[in-house]
Amino acid sequence: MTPTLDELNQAFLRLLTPAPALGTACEMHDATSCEGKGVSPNPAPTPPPTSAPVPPCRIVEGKTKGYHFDADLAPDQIVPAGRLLDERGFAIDAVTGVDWLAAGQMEIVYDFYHPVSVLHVVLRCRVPREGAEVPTLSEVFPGANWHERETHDFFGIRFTGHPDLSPFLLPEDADYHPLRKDFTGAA
Amino acid sequence: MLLEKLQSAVGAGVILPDGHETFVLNLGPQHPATHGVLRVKLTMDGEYILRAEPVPGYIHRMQEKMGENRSWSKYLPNTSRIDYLSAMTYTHAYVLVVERAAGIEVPPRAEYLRVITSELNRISSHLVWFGAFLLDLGGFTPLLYAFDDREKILDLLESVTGSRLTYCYYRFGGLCNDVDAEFLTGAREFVAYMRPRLAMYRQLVTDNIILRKRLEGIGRIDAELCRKYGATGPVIRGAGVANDVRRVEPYSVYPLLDFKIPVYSECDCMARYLVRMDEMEQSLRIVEQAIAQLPEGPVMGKVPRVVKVPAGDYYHAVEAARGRFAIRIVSDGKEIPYRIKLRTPSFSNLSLFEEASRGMMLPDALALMGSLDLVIPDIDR
Amino acid sequence: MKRVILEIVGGFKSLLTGMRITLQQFFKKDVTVRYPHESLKMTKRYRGHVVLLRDPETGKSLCVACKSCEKACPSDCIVVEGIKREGEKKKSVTEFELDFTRCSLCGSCVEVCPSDALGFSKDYNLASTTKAEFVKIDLVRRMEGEIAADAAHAQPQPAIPPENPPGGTSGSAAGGTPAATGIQTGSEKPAGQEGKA
Amino acid sequence: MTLPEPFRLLAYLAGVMAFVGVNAAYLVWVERKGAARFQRRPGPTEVGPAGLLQPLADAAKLLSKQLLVPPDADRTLFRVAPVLVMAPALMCLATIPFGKTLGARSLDLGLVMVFAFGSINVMAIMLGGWASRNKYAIISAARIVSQNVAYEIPMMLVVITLIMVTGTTNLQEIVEDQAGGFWKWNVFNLAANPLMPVTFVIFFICMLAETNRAPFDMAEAESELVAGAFTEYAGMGFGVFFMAEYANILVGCSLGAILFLGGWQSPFGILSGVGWFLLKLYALVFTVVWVRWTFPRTQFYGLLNLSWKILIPVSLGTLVLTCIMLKIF
Repeated sequence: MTPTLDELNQAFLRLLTPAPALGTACEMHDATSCEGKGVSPNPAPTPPPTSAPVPPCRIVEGKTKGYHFDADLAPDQIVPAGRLLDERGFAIDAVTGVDWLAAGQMEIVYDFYHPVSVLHVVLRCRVPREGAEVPTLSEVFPGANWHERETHDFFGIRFTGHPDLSPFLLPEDADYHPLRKDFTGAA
Repeated sequence: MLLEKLQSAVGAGVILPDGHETFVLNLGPQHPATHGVLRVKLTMDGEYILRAEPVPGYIHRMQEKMGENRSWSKYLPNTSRIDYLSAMTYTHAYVLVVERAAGIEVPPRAEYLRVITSELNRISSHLVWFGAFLLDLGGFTPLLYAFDDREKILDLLESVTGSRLTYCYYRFGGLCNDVDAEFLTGAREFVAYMRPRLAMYRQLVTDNIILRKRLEGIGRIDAELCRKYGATGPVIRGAGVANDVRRVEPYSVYPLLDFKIPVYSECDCMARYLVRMDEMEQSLRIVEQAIAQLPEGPVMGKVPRVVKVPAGDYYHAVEAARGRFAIRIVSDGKEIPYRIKLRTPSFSNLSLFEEASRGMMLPDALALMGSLDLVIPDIDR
Repeated sequence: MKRVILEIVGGFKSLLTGMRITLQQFFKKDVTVRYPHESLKMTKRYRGHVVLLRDPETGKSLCVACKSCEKACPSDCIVVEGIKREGEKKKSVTEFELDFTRCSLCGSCVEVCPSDALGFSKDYNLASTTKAEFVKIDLVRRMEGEIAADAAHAQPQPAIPPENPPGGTSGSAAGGTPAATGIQTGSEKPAGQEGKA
Repeated sequence: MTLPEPFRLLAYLAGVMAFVGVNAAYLVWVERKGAARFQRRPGPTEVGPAGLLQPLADAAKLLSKQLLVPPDADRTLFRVAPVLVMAPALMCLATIPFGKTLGARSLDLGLVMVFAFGSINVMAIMLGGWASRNKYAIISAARIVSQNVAYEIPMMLVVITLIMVTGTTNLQEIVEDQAGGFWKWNVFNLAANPLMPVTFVIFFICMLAETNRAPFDMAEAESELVAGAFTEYAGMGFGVFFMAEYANILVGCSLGAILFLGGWQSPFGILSGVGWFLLKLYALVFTVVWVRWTFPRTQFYGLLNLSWKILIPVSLGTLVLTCIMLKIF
């Protein structure tokens, strides 16, 4: 069974809309969408939404972006969203951290591909930069274990519930997070 | 007294409920089976593996951070140094994602040549795997035969790129230089030369009863496990899933070429072995067709002097020799990437090793590890 | 039972086939090159380290010290300085240092060069006992040495093409100590050649 | 001129030791050259013409290395093991008849003695692995014991078959029994047992396994156990193990030539002598090298399966068949 984009969109809307965290999700998305706006030079409070809020999940143009579906999640929606994709036969591709230093946020991007169809789904979650913490996806996708460990290494994002967040690619006594934008070199 | 001595010799272990004592065996970081500096911590009960914990990172070079302090085009040479055995495909992913983001057009001749060189590179990578895998299994001679064949590919690629391993041949918008007729003849000759060699390998190695006994039914990795861990490439194709980025998410001129995706559904080491052997044949077919269809024209499109990528994030995956290699770039519109994420196949493929190797015997686990075709810098980046 | 016997016989046959194949290879010619005694000719596009090319007419460097290569280098391993001499239209290079310990031989500098003043050396057996020899390879001095050597050889021998500098096989030719002229006249061969020459 | 018995024995001992020493050294050269040819490369070329002095250079290198003993190893056993592995091979060769009159000792129980000493070799390797206090070495030692236990049985069954055919355990007599053309050789002695070639193949496989040669080199499966039981040995300690491996191959191949290929008998029944014996011996040695550089290694339990499920039943079958044949004819 290969899922269709529309069906996926519906499922995600159902998942995201009734959630009390919707507000947060939208807010976060508006804060600094990494599409178009980039980092605003002025990281201060989010400007109030002027136009209609961007939906938390949307179908994007795959030709230029390379992925087909994009969803902004609140941290507590990550695991249900992962389950939803798991049920539809998606596979975990990668977990990427992005340090939005100017906005004071950490973005965690989850990539999912479908083994036999072209669909590529991106889930994102933005959390405050300091003490960044999101629940682990390794219960749903055991493959996320290593990706999250790596992200923890490089960004210092904590994945709650993760079985082992000890340094992975970094030396075992590493206490720095080299992919943070304010990292200048290990001692 | 003797028993005590033996126990102290193998190291303090854990007593299992059935009275067996376990011990820890380090495979690596310097070990003949790891082809590089990978360490695997094995908790063993006799020759049985209770838990295998890979410890990567020994040659971590922070390739992703390097991307954040040099311009888009200066990062090009880096991409061929992630997986040094299939440098072409990795560079291909990078130029494709930047071209996609910056809207750069590539002339068809360049795309064809990219495919030809990528596929030659794939064959050479598989040949290294073939030799190294046989080495893991204790067969020495095929390695030398495979390297002999690989030399021919490297000679060809050197004649166009000037380099034997880390090519850096692709540029945003095309290639750094065109090929000559000599290369095309050479590639055609190579295809003709390689086919009987593959038949020879089949007779010498594939049909060999010892090899079959060692690989058949060993190291089961099924489609579900691949999906949960994101394992791709020959690993998932050996589990009966026709997942090949060249077909599933077509890029470059692959849709115009006729080739099969070899799929075996046995899920064992032999299936993965056969997938790669068949893939070499398919790559030969691709090279043959691409040379026949190769259009005339320039190899470099119109590219701005300084490449800038519009703000946003972009993603592109290619089928590298070891599986799905993807680059996710995040741009803030400046000349320098904001973030480059490399999704490497060896990383994901190795991540399932712990689960797949549980309860296996040591030699079988090494066969399993060999069949994953790991390149350590590809894991560590 | 029958299946087992068939498997044993088939397996044994596969072993014999394998042995037949290796025996065939046994009588074939070697495919290797006995390196210190023989060596391969590098292909036209071989990317060795960078060398300064000379104008075939004047014999002077083509480099105008525009520093494009310095900017293009991903590893920041090139330092170029130049001055504008009296009576010349363009700047000429006075200093071109290559930090070969950091160079990744990507060829970006050659590609970007507007005056085609850079080429690739065909040296591939660069070797030295000290790292210092490769930290600063002074290409200008190396080229001056070439000019001097050309002058010395001008009468008895035809001019040596610029991409094949004399003594170019030697690693220490690439720089010697930073003060060295960078010229080897053949008295010093790579370590491997000494034993058997 | 005849020497008094003790001197004669001493002379033979010296001869055998020299033979084993030279052979073990030069078999390494043969192996390296052979491997190189199979892999289409020149092999050792630098030391001496065609690399012929390479074994001497290797020996010089190994001798100049420090003999390291791991801190926690059992020092005595660790040092003794290489000697124990080398000595039995020498003893075995004492009973091997090289020619009609050339042999150290013609013992009535020669065959038994060869096997008695041959088994010590395994113990010694196990000892070395055990004493080095290294996990790889201990795994290797455990493997080597079970492997040898498994392969001595079919080997013995095959040899008993041979003893029944020839009616003696004296190696010299076994050779003499095969006089008169190659069809009289035991390997073609179909009248005694129509499965004789199969028996020979079983013998050869068991011999490979007993001497820990590829494809049965589980003990030093380098991709798994680094260097197995020899991991901790440095310098000449390793060198002696290495030489012992080749000495054992020599013994195994001599035995094969004597039991099945008519020893020093000429295939045409005219001339006979040491030359023929050495020819047969080295042909078998070459096959051993050839096999090593052709096949991948078997896995450990595959090896045991092969022994217990195939070789033992088949060799038992040939034994029974021989009994019946001998009883009827």
